[in-house]
Amino acid sequence: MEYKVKIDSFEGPLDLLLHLIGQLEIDIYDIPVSEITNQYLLYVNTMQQLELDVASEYLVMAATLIAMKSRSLLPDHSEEEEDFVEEEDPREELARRLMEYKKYKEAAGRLHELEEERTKLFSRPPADQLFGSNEEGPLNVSLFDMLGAFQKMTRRKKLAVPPRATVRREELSVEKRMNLLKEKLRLSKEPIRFDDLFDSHERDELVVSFLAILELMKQNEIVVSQKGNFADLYVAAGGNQT
Amino acid sequence: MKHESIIESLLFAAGDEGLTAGQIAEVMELTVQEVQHILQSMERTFKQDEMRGTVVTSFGDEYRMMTKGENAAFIQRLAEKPSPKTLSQAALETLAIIAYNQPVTRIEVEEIRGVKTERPIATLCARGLIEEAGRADAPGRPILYATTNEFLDAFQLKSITDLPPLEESDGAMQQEADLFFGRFEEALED
Amino acid sequence: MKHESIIESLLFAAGDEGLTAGQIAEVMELTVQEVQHILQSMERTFKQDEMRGTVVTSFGDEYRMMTKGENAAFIQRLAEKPSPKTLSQAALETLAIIAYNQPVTRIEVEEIRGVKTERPIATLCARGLIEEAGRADAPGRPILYATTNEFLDAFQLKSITDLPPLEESDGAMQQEADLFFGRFEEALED
Repeated sequence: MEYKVKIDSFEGPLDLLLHLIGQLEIDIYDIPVSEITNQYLLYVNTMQQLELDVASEYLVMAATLIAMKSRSLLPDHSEEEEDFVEEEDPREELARRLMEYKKYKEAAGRLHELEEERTKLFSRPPADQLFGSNEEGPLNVSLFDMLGAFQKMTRRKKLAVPPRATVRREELSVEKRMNLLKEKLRLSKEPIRFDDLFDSHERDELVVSFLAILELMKQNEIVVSQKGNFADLYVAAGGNQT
Repeated sequence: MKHESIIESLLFAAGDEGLTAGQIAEVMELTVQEVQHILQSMERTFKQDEMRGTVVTSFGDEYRMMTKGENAAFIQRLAEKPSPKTLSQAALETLAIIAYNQPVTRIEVEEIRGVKTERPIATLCARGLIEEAGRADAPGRPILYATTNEFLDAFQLKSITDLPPLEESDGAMQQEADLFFGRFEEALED
Repeated sequence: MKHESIIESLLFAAGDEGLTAGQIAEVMELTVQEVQHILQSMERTFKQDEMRGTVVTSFGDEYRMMTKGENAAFIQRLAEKPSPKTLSQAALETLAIIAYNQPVTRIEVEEIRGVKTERPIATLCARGLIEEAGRADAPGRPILYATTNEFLDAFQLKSITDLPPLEESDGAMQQEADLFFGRFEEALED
């Protein structure tokens, strides 16, 4: 049998059943139990073979379907009785559940459309001058208020900040930095902690400073000392005093 | 009229915090009815005015100024971050069930969906779309959930009664069912 | 013309940061001259239009939307009215950012919110919901903020780990499902 599966995730056994019913082009109120059970079990077995975590709800539904199927296959020996003992067709109960679920699945789709529309509207943060000075009295807010406020903020659009007229930092050179470091160490009577030689945390500044220190060490312009493993490094002017 | 100008200034300043007609009325020394009337006319004129890039919208009892939907693409282009993720199917189904049946317990939601719904409920709470609304008068006193103002905002609804009507199964389908029934019997006999 | 509408949307959404004609031109695929021309005409028409409550003004090369000066008194009055909420939107946003990212500096909060956050932080400190929690290891050694026990009390949380997760974490599940149905299809084809 030619059978195309839509690659999709199902929201549970009811969703899977609705999908199968759609595939087989059958009616919810008239489910061919045998066919649907076979198809359903095929899915669930495949899920198990692939060692996917099959939610227990899928197995419960499988059991229900098997029970319905075996009942429908039993020889109908109660033809006379049927007139007065009107038993509910289990398929009706299943159809009712499927219809109920379908109703909300469709409503979810409409909510999604509204949600998409809403993402097209943007607001702006409240003006700073409106920021209340009268936030006094007993605190009467819940966690939900806080989360709601946070969501509101995430929907606001943060636009790219315009390029500010920034003062260009002087081009850094290792040589310049070496001179600055030497001057700094000369003025300091005591050795300076290695970390404190880096007065900027900008990436390129760090690199230049580090290269400058290495170069100074190589030239014996500075002495680096350490009291023990993992202790702070100290840098002092000296070494090459000639 | 000058009133529109003042209200626009107030709404602009309030930003996404929004204002109620009552707050505006107090500041302007007008009646709430007068303010509501002006706001309603502003909702219409802003929308229609092609030159304008903003609209006045309301949800719950709050009014807000927002950008026009048709200009969204341009704003997106300028935006630093992509839009926040929309809700998953599981979360949307759960939200729909809660919205139409509130207040409702988790168990009731699970009965309709046929699957565990702890995670979608946690997600919706975290998104501020639903909140706890007391306890059900049932064994174990389970938590009841209801939608929030944030829900109205996120789906652009003025109130819960603004929700699109739930479509009940229609008669046409029932007929179809009857038609199929006969064929099903035949099929079983094979 | 539609251009005005788009530019108004952009300026509105940009908030107090404003936009340069160059930024607008890029987004709208117009020349800077064309945009400047439209902006200049908007500066005039907004000012003259009695119905409008906002104006377009330029600071250096930045354009901004602002409320009309003549309505300032009403905004002032709105600011002085006691807010119906005990914590403003701004304070709640700030609190959420601190709660989920603590310890965190003011600059980091401002980066997320996109607006100055001095006053909300002062309010939250005054209310005892946040406190200073050391200094960041960054230039200027800025103050770090964290939530307090009072925060846990006020929001009825046992600990910070009790905060609901912000993100829907079902990405992994989705992948698993896709994988499954991919393989399922293969299995069927055999």
